[in-house]
Amino acid sequence: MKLHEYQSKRIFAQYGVPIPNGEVATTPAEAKAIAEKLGGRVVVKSQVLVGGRGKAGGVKLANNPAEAEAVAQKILGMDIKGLTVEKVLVDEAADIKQEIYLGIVIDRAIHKPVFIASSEGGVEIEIVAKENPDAIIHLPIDPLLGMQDFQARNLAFDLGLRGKLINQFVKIAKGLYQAFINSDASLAEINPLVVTGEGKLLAVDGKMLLDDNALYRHPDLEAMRDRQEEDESERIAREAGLSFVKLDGEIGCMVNGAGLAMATMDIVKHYGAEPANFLDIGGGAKAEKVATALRIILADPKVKAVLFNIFGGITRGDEVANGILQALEEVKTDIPMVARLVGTNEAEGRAILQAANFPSASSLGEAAQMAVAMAKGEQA
Amino acid sequence: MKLHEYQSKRIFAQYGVPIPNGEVATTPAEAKAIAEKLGGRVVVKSQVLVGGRGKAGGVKLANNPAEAEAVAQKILGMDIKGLTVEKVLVDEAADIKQEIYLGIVIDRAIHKPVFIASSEGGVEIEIVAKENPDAIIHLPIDPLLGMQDFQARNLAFDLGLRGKLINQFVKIAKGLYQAFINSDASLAEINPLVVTGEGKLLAVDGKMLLDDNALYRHPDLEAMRDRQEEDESERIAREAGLSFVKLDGEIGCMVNGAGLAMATMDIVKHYGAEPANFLDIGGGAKAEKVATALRIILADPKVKAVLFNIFGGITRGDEVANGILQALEEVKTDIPMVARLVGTNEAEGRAILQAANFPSASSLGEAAQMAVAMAKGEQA
Amino acid sequence: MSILVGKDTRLVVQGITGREGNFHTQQMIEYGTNVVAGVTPGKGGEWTLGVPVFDTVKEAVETQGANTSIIYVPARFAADAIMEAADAGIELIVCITEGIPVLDMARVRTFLDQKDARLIGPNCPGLISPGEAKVGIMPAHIHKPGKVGLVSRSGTLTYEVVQALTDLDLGQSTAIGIGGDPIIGTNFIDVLKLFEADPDTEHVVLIGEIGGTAEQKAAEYIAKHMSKPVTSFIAGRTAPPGKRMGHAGAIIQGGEGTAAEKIAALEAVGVKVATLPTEVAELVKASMG
Amino acid sequence: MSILVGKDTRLVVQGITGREGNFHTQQMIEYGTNVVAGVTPGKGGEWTLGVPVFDTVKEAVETQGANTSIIYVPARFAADAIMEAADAGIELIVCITEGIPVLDMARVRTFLDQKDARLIGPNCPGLISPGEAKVGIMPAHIHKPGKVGLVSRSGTLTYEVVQALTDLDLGQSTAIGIGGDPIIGTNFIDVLKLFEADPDTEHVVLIGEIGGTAEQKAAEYIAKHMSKPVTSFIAGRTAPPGKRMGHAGAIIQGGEGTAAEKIAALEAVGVKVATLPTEVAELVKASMG
Repeated sequence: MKLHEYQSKRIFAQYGVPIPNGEVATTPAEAKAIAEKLGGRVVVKSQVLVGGRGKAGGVKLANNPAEAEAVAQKILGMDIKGLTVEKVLVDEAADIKQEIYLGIVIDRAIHKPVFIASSEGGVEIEIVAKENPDAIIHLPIDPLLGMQDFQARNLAFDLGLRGKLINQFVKIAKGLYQAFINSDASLAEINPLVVTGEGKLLAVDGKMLLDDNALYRHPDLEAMRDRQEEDESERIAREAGLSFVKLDGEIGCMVNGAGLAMATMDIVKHYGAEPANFLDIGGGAKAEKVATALRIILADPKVKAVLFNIFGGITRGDEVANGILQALEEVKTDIPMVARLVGTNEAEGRAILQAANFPSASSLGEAAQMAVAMAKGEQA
Repeated sequence: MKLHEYQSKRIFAQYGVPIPNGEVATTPAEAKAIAEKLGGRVVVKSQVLVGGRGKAGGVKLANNPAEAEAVAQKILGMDIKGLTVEKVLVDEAADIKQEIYLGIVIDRAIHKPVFIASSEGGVEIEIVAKENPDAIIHLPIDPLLGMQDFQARNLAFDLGLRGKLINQFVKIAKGLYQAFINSDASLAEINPLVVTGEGKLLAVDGKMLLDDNALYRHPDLEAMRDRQEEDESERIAREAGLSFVKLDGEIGCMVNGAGLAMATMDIVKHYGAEPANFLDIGGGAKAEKVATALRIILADPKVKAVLFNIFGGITRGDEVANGILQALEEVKTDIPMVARLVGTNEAEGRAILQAANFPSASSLGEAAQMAVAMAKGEQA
Repeated sequence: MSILVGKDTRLVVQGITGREGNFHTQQMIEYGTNVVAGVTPGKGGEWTLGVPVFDTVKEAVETQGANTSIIYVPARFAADAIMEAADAGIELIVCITEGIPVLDMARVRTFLDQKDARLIGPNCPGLISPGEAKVGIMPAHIHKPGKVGLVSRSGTLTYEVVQALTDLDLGQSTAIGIGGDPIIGTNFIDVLKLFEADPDTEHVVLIGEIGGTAEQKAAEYIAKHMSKPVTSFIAGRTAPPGKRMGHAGAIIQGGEGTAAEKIAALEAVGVKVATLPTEVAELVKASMG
Repeated sequence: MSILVGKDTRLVVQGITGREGNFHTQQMIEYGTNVVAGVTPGKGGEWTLGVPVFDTVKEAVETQGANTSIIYVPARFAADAIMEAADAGIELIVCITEGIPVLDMARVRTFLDQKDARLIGPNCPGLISPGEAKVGIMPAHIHKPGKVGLVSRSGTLTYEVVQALTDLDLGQSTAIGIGGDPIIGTNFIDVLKLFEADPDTEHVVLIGEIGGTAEQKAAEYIAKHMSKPVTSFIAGRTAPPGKRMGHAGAIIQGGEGTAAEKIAALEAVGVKVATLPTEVAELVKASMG
C-alpha cells in the first residue's frame, strides 16, 4: 500500500524526524489560509500516488498567500498520469543548501533492511544509481539488533556531514528506521533530506510503501488508504482476497497461482492478443471466490473473451467449475469463455463443465489460442 | 535496587500479567477500608525489602474487614530482620489450586536472560534447586530476538499446564520478559504464579531487582526507591558516587577498587579485627570525594580506627592524600588512622601525608596490622 | 536419487489438524511420505490419519525422530512455527504458508543464520522426489522419477512444466518450489549447488519470474559453477512496472527486475530460455538427446 | 613472550580526547605501546599526543591498520563503542568503562558471538605484556617481564599481587584484568587456555572474588586441561550476602557465589589458594623453585 507524501512525513515526524510546517488543503481558499498561517514563502505540492508530479507541474512555489491560492487553483483538479489531484500539501518553503537522499528498503539477497543513502539527493535514486553508482551508500541493518548509533554516525560521515549535523542525522536515521520497522514498511524514503541555511536537517519530501501482508496489525495505517491508490475493481478484488491487477487488453484471465497467472498473460500475448488483467484466485479457492473473480473480470467493458487456467494443487477442479457456473447464473453475459482445468479433481471439474456445455481445452496453449480466436470473433 | 512486592506486581500488571485486586495501607483503618472495598477474604502482607517475612509473621489471612484491621494492626510496626514494617498490601485472597515459580535472571555464563520455572512454586527457588533440581526448568532467551511464542508454549507444556492455561501462560511469560527488559531488571520473579479454582493464572506474589547501572534511563523506577532499602550512610555514599556497604566491625576501610576493598576487609579480619564497612572510592577519585568518604566512615560510632589502602592506577596518590587532609580539617576527630599509598603519584602522596605527620605504612599487611593495633588502643 | 527429501525423510506436519494441513497430510501419506508426527498446540495426545499429534515440535523430534517439517499454519503464526522447528533441531523446514509479513521473515532468516536448519519457502508448493517422498501440496500424479532437477519461484507454473516434462517422458529427480516472497529460506543458487552435486540429476530446469535479481545471480553462478545443462522459463514478460503480481516478490521496481533483463542474463551464460512453459520440456528433450 | 597484546599491537583509543582517555594514552605511549589512532566522533582530522584522531573506528582501521582498541567512553555510550569496534574489524577490544547496564552487555555479547572480535572487560584495568605493550590503566612500573601469567576479575587487587610478584623477582608474561561485571567478554577459562598454550608462561595466577560461579568453572577446566601450575586468591571472605560489593558482579545471591565455595572448588583440583594477596607471590616462588 502506498502512502501520500503528507502521510509519510507525519509518520516520520512521530519518530522525531523534523519536517517543514505545513497542512493539507482541498480547496484554493484553504491553501491560502494555510499560507497565511505559515507566513513567508510556501510550496504547494499535489498529493497523488504516482511519481513524476514535479515534472508534470504538480509542485509550485508561492511567495505569498494570494500566490498560494492561485497556484493551488491550478494544481487541484489537475490530471497527473491519469490521477486527479484532490489534495495539496502547503509547506513552508525551506532554505536549501544541500540535498541528501536517505531511504530504507528490504534487501532480498541478504534478507535484511538496508539503508540507501546518497549526498546527491533531490533526484530519483534510480537515476543516481544508473549515472553515478559510487555516490550511493548501502548500509544493511541486522533486524534483530536494530540500528545502532555507530552505524548512523558512519553513515553521516560517509555522506560528508560534519559538526552539529552529525547528531541531528543520527536521530533522523534512527527515527526513520524505527518508522520503517514499526509500520512494516517495504520502503521509507526521505528525498530530499535537506541541509538548510540555518544548519538544520529537514525532511522536505517523504514516501512510504507498506507491506500488504502486515496491514492486519496496523489498522491505523490501513485507515490511511486512499481510493486513488487502486482501481475500483482492484479494491473489490483485494477485499475478496483475490490478487488482481487491471491491464489494458481484451482477454480476461482467471488463474490459480501468481507465476502461472503471469505465464498465462505472456501466452495470451504470444498468440497475438493482450491480457485484460492479472488475476490469481489463490490456493484452495472456493466457488464463491471464483464467482466474485468472474464478476470483476466481466465488469471491464474491454474484455472480449475469458480464459480460465486452473492447475489444481490446493485448488480443486470441481470447486472452480462450480464457481464458474454459479457466477454465470448471476452475471448473464455473451462474452465467450474457455476453461482449462488440470490437477486435483480435474476429472470432476471437467465433467461439470461438459454437462453445462462450457468450452474447455486440454492444454494451456490450446486454451490461449481458443481465447484469442474467440476475442477476434472467429469462434463463439 | 530492590522493589517492594506491590511495586513489582504493578509493573507486571502494566505488561498484561494478571494480579489480585488490592491496595497498599499504612494504617489499620486504611487496611479495613480496602478490605471492605474488596469484599470477601483478603491477605494482609507486610511490604519490607527482606526475604522471609512469611515465617516472621508478616503475612496473614483475614476473613473480613474487622479481621483485616486487626491483622494490619499487628503487622504494621513489626520488626522484620531489622526493618520496620511501614506498609501492608491488602490483596484479595486467591483460591489456589496449584503454585508455580516463574522468574527471570541474567545467566552470566551464557550472557543472556534466562527463565527459571518450576511447577513446585510457593517456596524459595533456592530450596527447590537444592532439594529437587530436576523440578527446575531453564530457558535462555536471545536478547536480540526476544521471547518467542513457541518458547513460552514449550515452557507452559513443560510445567504441565494444559488447555486454556496455555495461552494465559504465554501472555504472562511474554509480559514478564518485557517487564524485565524494559525495566533493566536483574531479577523479575512471580512466586507463586497460581492456578485458581476458576482455572485462571494469577501472579500472587512478585519481586524485582533493578540494575543500578541502568537506573539513569528509568527515572520513574528510581522514584520508587524506598529509604528502607539502604542505610542512611549508604544513601549518602551512593549519591556521592561511592560504593559503600555498612558492616558491623570497628576498622573503617577506604580503598580504591572493589576487589582490593574486599581483600582489605579480609586482611583486617585475618589480623584479628572486623571491618566496619566496604568502601570503594572508585577510579580517579578526587580530594572532595575522599573527604565525603571519610565523613561517612567517621559517622559510624563503632569505628575505632581507619585504614586507607590506595593502589593508584587511575587514582592518584596526591589527590587521595589531599582529600584525607581536607576531610580532617572539616571533621575534627581523635580516631587513629593509617594510610598505605602506592602506584600512580605515590611519592607525591606520601610526601603530603608525611608533611602532615599522618601515619603511613609501606605494605597492606603492615597497614592492616597497624590499624588493628590502633583500634585495640595499642598505638595512637 | 534425489535431493533434500527422500526415503530418509521423517516428516512432522505443523498445523496437522487444520483443514489444509489435514488434507495434504493425507495426500502425502498416500504418496508414501513417512509422516511420523503432527503438531497442534493443545491437541497433544490425539491422533489423526494414524499419526500422533504433539503440542510442540520439540516433542515430535524427541519422541518420533522427526527430521523434516512442513508448515501449514496461518500467516500470523508461521514465523513462530518456523523458529520453533529450527529450535527443536529440525533439519529441513518447508513452509507452505502464504502472506507472512516480510519483516517477520527478515527476523526469521537472521535467526536461522545461527541455526543448522534449512528453510524452503515460505509461500511455496514444497518439494517432491518422485517415487520417494512428497513434502508439499503439488498434485503427485503429474510427476515421474527421472533425471531432471527442477527449481522454481512459482507453484502452479511448476506443475505446468512438470506435466510437460512427464508428457515427454522426462522424469524428475526432485522438483522444488522455493517460493514467491521477497525473503525466502533457500534460493536458486542453493538448489543449483545441490543439483550439481547430485549424481542422479543430469539436467536442471530453473523457473523464474519478475522481481528482484535472483535469476541474474543464478546466471552468474551457472556460468562459474554448473557443469550440467540448465533450461529456463521466466514468467511476467507482459507484467507492468510498479504493480505486485500476486507474489509479494513479483514486482518490477525502479525499472529493475524485468523478465527481459533476467532472460538476457540467463541467455548470456548459455542457458536456453523457453518462450512457453511447454517449450521447456522440448528444450530439455533436445538437450538430453 | 606474551598473549593477546605485544609488539604487533596497533592500538586505537576510543575516547582519546576525554580526560581519562588522554591521560592513559600518554601513559601507554610512554610505555612503548604502538598507539596508531584515536577516535572521537566530530574531532576527526585533529591530532593529540602525536596521534591522529578519526571520527569513526572504521577510518582508524582503514587508514592506520589498527587491530586492537581500548575504550574510555562513558557508560551510556560504551556498548555502542564496543559494537563499532567489532563491526570495523578490530580483533581485540579492551573496554575499561565501568557501569554499563547489564542488558546492554547481554546484547553486545550476543552481537559479538557473530563477530571475530574478542572483548576484554568491561569494567576492567586492561592488560599488559611487560616490556612489550600496555593496553590498560595499570601502573606500569610495578610490572616486569617474566613467566607468570596473571588473570583477575579485579583491578587494584591485581596490582597488589603483581607488586608482590615483582618484589620476589617473579616477572609476568601477561597480566589481564577480565573485569568485575556479571557479563564480560573474556572469562577465566578463555585466558587459562591462552596461558596453557603460551610457551613462555610457566605458572598461572588466578584472582577471583565473590559472586557467580566463574571460579568454580575455572577449577573444572584446570582439572581437565591445565598442565601448568595455578595459584589463586579469592577476595570477599568477609563479604555479607545480598549486598553488591562495588563490582556489579560481586554479590552473593541465594547463598551462591561465596568465597568459601570458590576456594573449596579450587583447592579440590590442586590449586593453592593464598590467604593474603602477598602470599600468592610466596606460593608461586615456592612452586617455581
